[in-house]
Amino acid sequence: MTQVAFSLFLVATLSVPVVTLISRRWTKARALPAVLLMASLATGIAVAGAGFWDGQRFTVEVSQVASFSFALSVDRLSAFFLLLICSVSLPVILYSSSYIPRHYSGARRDWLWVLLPLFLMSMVLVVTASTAFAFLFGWELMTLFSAGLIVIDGDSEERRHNIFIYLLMMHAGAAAVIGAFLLFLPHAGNFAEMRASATLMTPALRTAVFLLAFVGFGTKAGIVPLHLWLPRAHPIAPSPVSALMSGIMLKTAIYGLVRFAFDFLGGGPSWWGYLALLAGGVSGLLGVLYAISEHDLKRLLAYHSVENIGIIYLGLGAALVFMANHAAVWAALALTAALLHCLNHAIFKSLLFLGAGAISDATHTLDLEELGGLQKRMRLTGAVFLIACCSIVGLPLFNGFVSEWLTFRSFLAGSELTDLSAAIVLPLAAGVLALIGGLAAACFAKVYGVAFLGRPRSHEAESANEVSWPMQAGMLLLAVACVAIGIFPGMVLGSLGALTEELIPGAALPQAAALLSAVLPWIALFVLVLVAGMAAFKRAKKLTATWACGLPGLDERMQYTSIAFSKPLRKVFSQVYKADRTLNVIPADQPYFPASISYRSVRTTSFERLLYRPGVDAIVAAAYRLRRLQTGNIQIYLLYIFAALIALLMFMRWV
Amino acid sequence: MILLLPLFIPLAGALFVFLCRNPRVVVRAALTTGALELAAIGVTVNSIHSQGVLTAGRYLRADGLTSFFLISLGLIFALVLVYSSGYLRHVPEGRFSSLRWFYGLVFLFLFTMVAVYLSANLGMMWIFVEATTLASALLVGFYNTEGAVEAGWKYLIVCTVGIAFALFGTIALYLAAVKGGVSPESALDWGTLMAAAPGLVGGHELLKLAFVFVAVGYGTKVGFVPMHSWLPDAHAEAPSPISALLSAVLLNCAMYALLRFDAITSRAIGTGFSHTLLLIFGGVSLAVASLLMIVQRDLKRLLAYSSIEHMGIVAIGVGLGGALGLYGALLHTFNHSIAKTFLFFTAGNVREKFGTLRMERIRGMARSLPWTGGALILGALAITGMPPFGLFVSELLILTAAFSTAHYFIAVLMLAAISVVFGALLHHFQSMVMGKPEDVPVRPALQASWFVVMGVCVLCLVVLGVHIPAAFAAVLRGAMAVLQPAVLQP
Amino acid sequence: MGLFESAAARALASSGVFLFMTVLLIAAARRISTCIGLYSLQSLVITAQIAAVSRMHHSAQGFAIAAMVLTVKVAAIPYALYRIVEELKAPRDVSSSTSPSQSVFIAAGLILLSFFAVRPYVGVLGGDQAMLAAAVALVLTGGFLMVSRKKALMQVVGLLVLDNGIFLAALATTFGMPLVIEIGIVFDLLMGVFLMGLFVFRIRDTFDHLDVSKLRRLRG
Amino acid sequence: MIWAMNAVQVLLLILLAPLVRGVIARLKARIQNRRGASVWRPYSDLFKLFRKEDLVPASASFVFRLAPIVLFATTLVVAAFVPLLYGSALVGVTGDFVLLVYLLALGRFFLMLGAIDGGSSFGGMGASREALVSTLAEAPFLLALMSVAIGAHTGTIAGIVQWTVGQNFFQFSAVHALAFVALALVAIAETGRIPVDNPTTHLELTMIHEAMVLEYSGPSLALIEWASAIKLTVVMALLIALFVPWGMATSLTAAALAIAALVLLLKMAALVLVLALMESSVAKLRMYLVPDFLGVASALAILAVVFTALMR
Repeated sequence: MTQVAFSLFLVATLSVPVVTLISRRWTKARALPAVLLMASLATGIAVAGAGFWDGQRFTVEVSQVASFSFALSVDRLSAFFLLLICSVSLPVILYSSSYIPRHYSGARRDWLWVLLPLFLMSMVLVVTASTAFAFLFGWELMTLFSAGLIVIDGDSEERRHNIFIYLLMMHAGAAAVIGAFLLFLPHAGNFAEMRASATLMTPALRTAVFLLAFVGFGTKAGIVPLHLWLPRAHPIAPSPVSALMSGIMLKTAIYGLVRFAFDFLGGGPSWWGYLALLAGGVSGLLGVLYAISEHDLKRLLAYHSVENIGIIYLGLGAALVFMANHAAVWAALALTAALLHCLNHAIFKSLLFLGAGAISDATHTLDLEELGGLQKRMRLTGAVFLIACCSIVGLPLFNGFVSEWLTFRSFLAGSELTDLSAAIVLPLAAGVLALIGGLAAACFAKVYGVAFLGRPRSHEAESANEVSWPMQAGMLLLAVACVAIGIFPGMVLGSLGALTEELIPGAALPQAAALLSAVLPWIALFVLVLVAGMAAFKRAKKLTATWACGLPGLDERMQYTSIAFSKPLRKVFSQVYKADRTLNVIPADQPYFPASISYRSVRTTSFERLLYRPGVDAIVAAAYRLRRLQTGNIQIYLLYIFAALIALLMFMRWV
Repeated sequence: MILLLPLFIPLAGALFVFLCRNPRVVVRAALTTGALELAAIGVTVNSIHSQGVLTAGRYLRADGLTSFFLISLGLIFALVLVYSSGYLRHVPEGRFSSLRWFYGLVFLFLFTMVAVYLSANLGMMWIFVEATTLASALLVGFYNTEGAVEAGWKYLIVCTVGIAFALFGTIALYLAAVKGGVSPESALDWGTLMAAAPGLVGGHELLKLAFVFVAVGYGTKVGFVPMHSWLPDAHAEAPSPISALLSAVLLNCAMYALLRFDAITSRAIGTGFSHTLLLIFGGVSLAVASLLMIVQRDLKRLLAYSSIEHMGIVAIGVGLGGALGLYGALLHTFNHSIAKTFLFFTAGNVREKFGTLRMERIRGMARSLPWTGGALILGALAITGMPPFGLFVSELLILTAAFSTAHYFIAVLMLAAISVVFGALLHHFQSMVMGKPEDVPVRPALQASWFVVMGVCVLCLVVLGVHIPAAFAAVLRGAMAVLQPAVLQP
Repeated sequence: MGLFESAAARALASSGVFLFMTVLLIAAARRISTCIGLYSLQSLVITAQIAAVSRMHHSAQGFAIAAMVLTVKVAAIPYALYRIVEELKAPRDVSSSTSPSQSVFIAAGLILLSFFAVRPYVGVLGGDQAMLAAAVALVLTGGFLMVSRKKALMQVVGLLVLDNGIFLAALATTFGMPLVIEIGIVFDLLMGVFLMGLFVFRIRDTFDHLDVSKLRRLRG
Repeated sequence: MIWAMNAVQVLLLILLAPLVRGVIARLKARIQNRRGASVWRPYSDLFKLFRKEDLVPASASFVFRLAPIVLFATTLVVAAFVPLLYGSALVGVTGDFVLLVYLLALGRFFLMLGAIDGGSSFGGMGASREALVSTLAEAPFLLALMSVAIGAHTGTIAGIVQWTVGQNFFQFSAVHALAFVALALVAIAETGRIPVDNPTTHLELTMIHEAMVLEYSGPSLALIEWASAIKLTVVMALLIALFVPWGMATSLTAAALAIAALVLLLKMAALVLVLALMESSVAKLRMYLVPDFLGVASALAILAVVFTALMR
């Protein structure tokens, strides 16, 4: 039954591009692709739900290619990520159904509707594949389609460079993933075989597999220093696509890592965990610190994806450490935290990107310095954006907090371990997470405050209007999800527990997880009552002008800008930014009364310069050196042949 | 006697084309001959699969391997004929460069290649491989420009020298066979040699010597680094259909000869020596070609180097051996042929529209020539082994072989090289397709024939990428059974 | 063993010397036509050897091959090359990158090298060491000519010498291969020379010179 | 019964908070040789403010008026975490220290937003500075609490308190010493007292908290003031409960509770005195010295955590 539904879902999704191309000329059917896609996604949600909550599992054999079989199967883990994909993309598609026609016309609109379903499809392939071949198939396609979606949005030297970096890094990462899969040979047929054979592998081989998977999936997930592509590729995509990429695509990498590290290899030595913790901590801190210094909204959000991936890795790392120390229960807690944070981040990050899309839709800019006062002009967008901000900051009553809290609890539990290093490292990691949380709070106070509160800083912001209803509806759905999970985490925690028990033998979600579900609703109720009460007893309210020390002429330029807001933090963490500043005053001889004054500050710590440049330069240099061997002189060519012959004859004597 | 048909038809076609003067008639005659030849090949392949090994006289022989290569030859050749019918509208009239010369030489070329596939005798095979060089040299120099003449000369000389060594290798093998007790009359007969191979262990040194010379000789024709020097020039300067033929058929033809020798050698003295040699050649070609692709400026030279790279991959597949390696290698020759044909045809369009192949002068095809630009991107994705195209499968097969035989160095080299190639192609093609078109080029409407050809290519590639038809799989297995009687098939 | 046989055997044994001589002379030659003549002479020696060998083995095939080689390599090809040189009306020196004396020394060195090269194989390959050495020497000098002589025609000559070497090797080791094959090989050679001649003319027409080392438009 | 007891504790905290403030102010005045206002002054302030009307900037949105309520609400919830007289609290079993920290963060987050919503430069300035301080304070705050929690093998405040009560005063470990100092430093930053922030200044160069609330008036301001008072008291109570809980009632008898109340009063008095003395003897730090101040706290907190592992 579910199997049939699943096949139906696949077919329906694949049919959308065809429908789009057929109904291209037929103006009445503009909404058709969106509707069809949403319907199939709803089916997908049903299937995934059955798999995730009821634990149904099934397999679909697609085809046999040479010695590879192309098969999809859904177990709880797959079902969870399938649920994540479908349930997050449904609102996004609803949003797009109005966003895309508003911003794209003709061929570009059609291409979007062709590529979007294919992109979703490829991600579904990745999380449901049950053979290496199917997985890699989807994995490569995912990159290609996302790149295609980015390309649609326009063309410039810089964009091209960004897409180039994106594709190249993805390809290299994919190479590592292929390696990770093929190291299982000769048992790399399907996942079951790999799982079985993993126990027979030598430790060295297991480590090799883990490292390859770590690098390969880390590239996709965008952990520092493999994150180079992320802040380049995500911001330049159309907002709904950014939402899908940042919200969902990154999670497929987490899925891959969980598959390998937990499902196949079943954990390993504790340094695996420490590696993940290190990657997580560094990614989290640098991600959020870079985000604070941004004032282009979408770049800022992209860096926050790096940060949240870091938080997820903290959870995964803790889980690995616990497994290495045979603390299955706590491992389950940590893994649950990580997985839940995947879901949460998917929800609020896509909501944030959709919000960014709404802002650019209303004001045609994403530069925070141009915004302000949007809350009064776009009430619902502002409200849901606020919810998303609270969620990503990890404030109680919003979903982000639940997963971070679980992570904290698992860190606390780390102190129970007998292994000294673990007992020191894990609790300290809590400090890192706390710092990340604090920085995120500062960053989003800035984002929401500067963009939505205060007075408008530009005419566009002044004259902004609320966006169309499908866009609002899409965002609203996601916001509701944020609050729902934030207040009633029990909804997902139970089944996630069951999932982790499948992955980690002898695990059971500890009682600690239940505490939150017990207290959060009451706190929520209390706050709600209080707010309602305050609103109820009508306080006399009088509108006045903002106080300007009694002087006239306070204008919006006097407000704190985003740059000004983040200045103290940037000053404290200046080591991270190494900003190089250029201040030019014209005329130079009048520093205090300049005709014009311009100031520019650029962050110079770039991993490109530190890590990637040398390698790339070396390769290109080698290429040019080789090029010189191809002197157009035929006599040299003949010499090469004779030389090759002689060399081989010697080789032959020597063999 | 069926075997005479595919040999006779091209000869007749060539003769007829040479005789008749009217260009329109020439094209029709060419297409007809092509259709006939296709039918003949079909019949041959079919009867091979009904009767196993076909022989005609002492010098003609066809088995599973032959049929596999004949299929790819037939397919590519048909595509090339259809494409050129639309492509060659303006031919520089001159000595040896007119429409009839073109088709006449093409059919001679076809004849020699079919002969290579059908010859039972290694000496005869050598004769026809040499003949392919002679037949195609004039085609390479077809445009009679400075570049064309230079390329033609280099092609002729370098390949002839190389092939001469192959002859020496053949002689050495013959000697070994004779010393091994095979009657001098049939000592170059592949079937006999294959049967007698296990008994040739005595001539161990000699067989090694033979294979070294053959590897260098036919390797020159396959385009192994460092004997590849002729290849970029020839591919870049020849008319696009001919480039396609060279890259997609001729290289396979030489590879086929190498496969035959490799089979005998490995059967006689074990796979150790010959496969190591192939791995070395393959690895070097792969590495060097992939690096050189970064710094190319001419589109067709770029494609030529990619051919070298893919021949390297094929060599690696063969060198890894085993069921997976060989299967992957054979499949890869087929996939590569189609994808490369596709790309060379696209390049032909680019040249026609922009009047140049210098990549830095080509910009903004997405706007000015959407179809060609799209084809370029598709081709790039296919040739870099992206799903859902066939090369993804074959490359993954070869990688699988590498990993399962614990040739980790080769595997890493391959993964790295493929990434470099991906980067290079992406870098070049992106700048050609994207960006602002500098001067909007003249856009004669694309021929219907072009769409047909391209459609067929994409279809084949995608089909092979998602599901290999049973019939084709059977052909592949037949081919492998010929080369590795022992190994069980995947 | 009759008188003829012994004569043939002695001829064979000593013929190597003739070949080495031709090699050295070709290396020393300044004019293309001289080289062609020497090549013709060289082929003649080889023909003699074939005749001798086939006399020793009483094989009719051998004589057929000898006749063919005589017509093609001794007569036809050199004549064709002469014609081309005449037709080209271009400077006729070989324009070598090494001086004649250097060339001779190099050629001598190659001959010695070839002796060392074949020593380990004499056992395996069988056949007369001198002849084998001569064969290898021809191959090496052929290559040397192609690498060092800049004139297009000289590359053809070098190729022909190289081909002679391989042919000789075949003769020295296996007393000739099946007739059909030999015929095919020689036919290929003929066609090859024809085509190369064609290209030589084209080069002259397009570049107004015959210096292949200057054909360097295509590189990288 | 216990439930009622817990409710009483919370009420005490909430209602006595302004008094604590008043006392501190009075003490400081005395130390500085001023007469100072009555200790009941904060109550009358709140009363007055509640009756006034709310002045809202024309440009402000609903966030401006929501912020004080959320701040107040979260502070109340936090108040329900801390045992005062008896070793349990209203949200005892589930009153988790992470939740406590993040509830405070929630309130602060909204206060920052409200400040920015005012649309003046002061609000942004205050919010930005508050962001700096709170960001750097969060990690040591959490780590300090965690080190104690590790010792007590439980995450809930009440649980920790019960455990500590059970301990002997004299095996008071280095961990506690470190954690206490760290938490005390953090508390100063959290509640915005000298030397991190000066609750009495209105000089734009130095003010943080005051700059944020500059735009508020009437009931909103009342809520904010009350909330900050509660926060101060709660943090003090927290310090007492976590580190010197001895004297808390172990049984719910009137006598025990009376003693507990008395002891608590003494402890509070002591703490208040220390605070007053310090505030009138130490000068406020330059803002860019605050990170160093909190850096010390962080270092101590980290040491505390490490010691928990080392001293098992």
